Amino acid sequence: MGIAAEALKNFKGFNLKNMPEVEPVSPGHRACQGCGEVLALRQAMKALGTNVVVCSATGCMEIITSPFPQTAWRVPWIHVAFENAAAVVSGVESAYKAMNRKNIIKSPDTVFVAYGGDGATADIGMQALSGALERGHNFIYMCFDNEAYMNTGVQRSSSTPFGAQTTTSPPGKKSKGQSTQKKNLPEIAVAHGTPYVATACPAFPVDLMNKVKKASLVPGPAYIHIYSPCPTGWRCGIEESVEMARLAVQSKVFPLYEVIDGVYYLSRKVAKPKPVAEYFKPQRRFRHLTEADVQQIQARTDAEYDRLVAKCVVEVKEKKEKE
Amino acid sequence: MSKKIGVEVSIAAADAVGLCDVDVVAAYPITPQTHIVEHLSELVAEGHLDAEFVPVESEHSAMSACIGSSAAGARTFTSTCSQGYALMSELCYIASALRLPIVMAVANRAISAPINIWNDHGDLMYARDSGWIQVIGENGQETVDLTIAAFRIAEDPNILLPVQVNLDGFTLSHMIEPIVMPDKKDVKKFLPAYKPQLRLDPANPITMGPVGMPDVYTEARKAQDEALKSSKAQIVKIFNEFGKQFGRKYNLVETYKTEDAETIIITMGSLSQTAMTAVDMMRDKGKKVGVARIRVFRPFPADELFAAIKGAKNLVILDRVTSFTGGYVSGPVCLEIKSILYDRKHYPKIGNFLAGLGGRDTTDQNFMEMVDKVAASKDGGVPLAYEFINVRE
Amino acid sequence: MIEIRIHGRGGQGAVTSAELAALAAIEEGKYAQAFPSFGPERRGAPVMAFVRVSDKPIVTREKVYEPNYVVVLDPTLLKLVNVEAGLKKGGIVIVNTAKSAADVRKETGIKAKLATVDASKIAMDTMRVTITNTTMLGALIKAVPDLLPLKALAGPIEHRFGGIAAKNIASCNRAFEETKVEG
Amino acid sequence: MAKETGIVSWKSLNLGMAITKPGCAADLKTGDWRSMRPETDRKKCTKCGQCYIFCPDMVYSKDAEGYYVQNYYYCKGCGICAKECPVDAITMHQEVD
Repeated sequence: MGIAAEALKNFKGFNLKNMPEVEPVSPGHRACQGCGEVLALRQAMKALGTNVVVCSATGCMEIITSPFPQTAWRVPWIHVAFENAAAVVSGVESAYKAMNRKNIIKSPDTVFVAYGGDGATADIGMQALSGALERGHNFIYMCFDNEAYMNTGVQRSSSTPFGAQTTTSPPGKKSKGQSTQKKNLPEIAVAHGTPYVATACPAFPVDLMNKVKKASLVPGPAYIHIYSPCPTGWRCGIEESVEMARLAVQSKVFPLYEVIDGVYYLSRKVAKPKPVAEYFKPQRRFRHLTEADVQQIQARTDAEYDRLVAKCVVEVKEKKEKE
Repeated sequence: MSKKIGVEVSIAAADAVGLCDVDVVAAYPITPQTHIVEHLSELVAEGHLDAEFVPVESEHSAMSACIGSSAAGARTFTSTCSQGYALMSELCYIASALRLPIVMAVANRAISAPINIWNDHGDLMYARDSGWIQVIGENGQETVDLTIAAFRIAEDPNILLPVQVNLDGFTLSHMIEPIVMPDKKDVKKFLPAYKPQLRLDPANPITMGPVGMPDVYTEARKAQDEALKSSKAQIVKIFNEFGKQFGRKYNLVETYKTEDAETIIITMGSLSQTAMTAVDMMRDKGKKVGVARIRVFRPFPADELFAAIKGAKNLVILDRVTSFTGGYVSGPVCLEIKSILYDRKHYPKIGNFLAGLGGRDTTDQNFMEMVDKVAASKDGGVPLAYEFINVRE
Repeated sequence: MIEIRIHGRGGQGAVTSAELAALAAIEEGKYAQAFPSFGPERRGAPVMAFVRVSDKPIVTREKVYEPNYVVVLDPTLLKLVNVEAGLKKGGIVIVNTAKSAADVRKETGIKAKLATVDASKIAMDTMRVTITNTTMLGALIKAVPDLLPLKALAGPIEHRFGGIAAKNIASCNRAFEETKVEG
Repeated sequence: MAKETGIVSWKSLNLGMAITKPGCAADLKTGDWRSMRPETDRKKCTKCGQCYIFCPDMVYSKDAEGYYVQNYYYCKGCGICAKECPVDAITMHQEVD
């Protein structure tokens, strides 16, 4: 049994009836109305509780929680710069390790968390994240992926999906919007030999909270990629964040899965997938796409999903049974 | 008194960090700093130093990890130079603003391009506005002593700023010379355990590095400026205490034969030693020459430096760096000194020389020529505000 | 103050020679500096290292331009490098060579006084290697008796080489015996 | 109304401008941002807690009877709760002064 599986063998998860009441992020934060990202952050922090140290990248979740003299943080929190949350958490974790060993402090169970948006993770912070994962620090990295640089006004990132309109991937006579495919961050985390990798989204809060909790129990690094709808940037209704996250899962655009010690598990099988077009429809960032464009995206989405499912052990078992 | 041992200055500097019982070292290799971090990783690997050595993937992450570590309350060290400093510089400004007492050795090296691994003060000057305290050693002993003093200065409850210990790359970092290594017991007496005022602690949660909007940014910068300003007096006290404990006394500005000097050479770092040799040679010929050496560049010791140089008719000011100003403005050290003199309405003749760039040697002969040039001139001897030394036309 | 320049090739241990000489001097209570030529030279390229030894504290950071003595670890360098450059009047060039001083002078045109020893052979005999850095220190002491007593090298060599120190010391001692210094 | 600005003397700033009052953003009345107000019909409500767990602004808390009640001090009026309520117990109403 791998180290992650070993650490999780007696795991008892949360359910809707036993939600932790603790809110490590306080109300009064300045997120946009209907922000799907702060909702995901809230759910994740509820799962982690208060014996944590949080390192924040620059981004929406930093700006909306910390304008002086207010802080929404009820747990120790540090923001240093845009691209280095994973390096900062490396230092925090190392400091705790040394100080615990040298009896300077007694805090053996503290959980170390770094988070950033997709820009801070997939683009400018990729190197720091890769370094921290490779060195094997005991920490959780959470990427809140809203598929563009929302904090600076919706510019494209390498996590922006193909076809999406942003202020730096505008559709025009010679452009369909974002011209590249979304970078697959969880796969990159897996490639580092990260003991625990998962995807989650706030439309499935119990699943999200259980994954974050599991990440905290696994020794070594853990990476969680959290789909975080942004009504402002995606140009959908402010009441639709949760619905968008749900549709992303139901349309196979954002499958939920875990990778424990390198072994893939599908968290939620999409038995009756909704068409990608249904997910796209409420979002004006996709409105310029033609039916043919959407069909092309649909084909790729299906292929990617099948590729993932083929890697998942549960699916393999089912296939064998059928045979 | 401990015995003098022959040791490479980098190794001695790393041993000094070990004597200070650091908790975390996060560093990335770069010539000529490598021997410092190699030896620290060795000390950790052999169990001589109980610390976490974080082999980060870049200098940017080195300083980031140092910030995390220091914010968590650990005694923290790193080392770099040149391009490494340039890469981490973004975080250096943040480390000082967050008031984190990180100590960093900089094995001074020229800044690219052309890429050049040799010594000058390009990185030291790159860092001068970063809000760090900058101390400069002239030899191995001073490098060791200043490293130990740096932790005490950084962690002083009245200071709480990061400290950069500068040692000239190769000319000091790779030199084997006799050094007295302080006794561990004495270091412990001089440098008590670090007691952070604020740290990242779940038992007492704080928010570090919040957003500062226009209504508070000015106040934050003012507070930081005051911290650096008021650190000067405290550094003097700590240097005095160091002298009492270890028998070697340091000052913000060190002087050599300046009392009756008509010409004073102003230098920083290992070049000062050659300058003193040149002064001895010129004194033998009856020339009244002295040297004032800047030991602490930030906070800038304006009063102390003025006191040291005010009697001189001529000043030979060395800048071991090119600071591109477009011609008329002097090198950075000279610029500081000119502003001191302007404020005090005192106008000696000044020659500003850019010397020792990218490992170019500056010899005793060079010093003699500079002294003669300024003495013989009517307007400071240099047609423009500064002049390159040893440049081939 | 005595200043020494050591010529070798990258990987032959010229820097170690300089270090050991300086460490031995410091052990003897003298002041010393040792430093490499600070270049990016790699294995095989001609390199230099420098030593300063003095009874008084050394207060200079110049490079060594006018050495009192020059040590040449590898005889093939004699044709490539002007080993005599800057050598002070009365200085000695101490060469690893199987040839006589007269032959070396004839082939290279060196004007200074020479000290010769077949250090490569000695190193091969005693250590089965052709690295002559510790061996040539014996020749240096023979040519410059004021520098250090021969036995002062033993401590630093032991500290540096551990298990293979004895062979290095033997090689060094044998070179001391066999070095011929021109009268 | 809580103090929203950082207008203080430089002398009163903590070291490194750290904030030492955990969660003091809770003083901020983000309810001012709201133009639509969610209201719960208790006759329809099944106390399932979806509104609680899907609220980005921590507006909902459980009362003595097990119902989830809104804290309008924070509610920005996004309407996620109304959209997600599985029994349509929550409806959005125009704010009036």
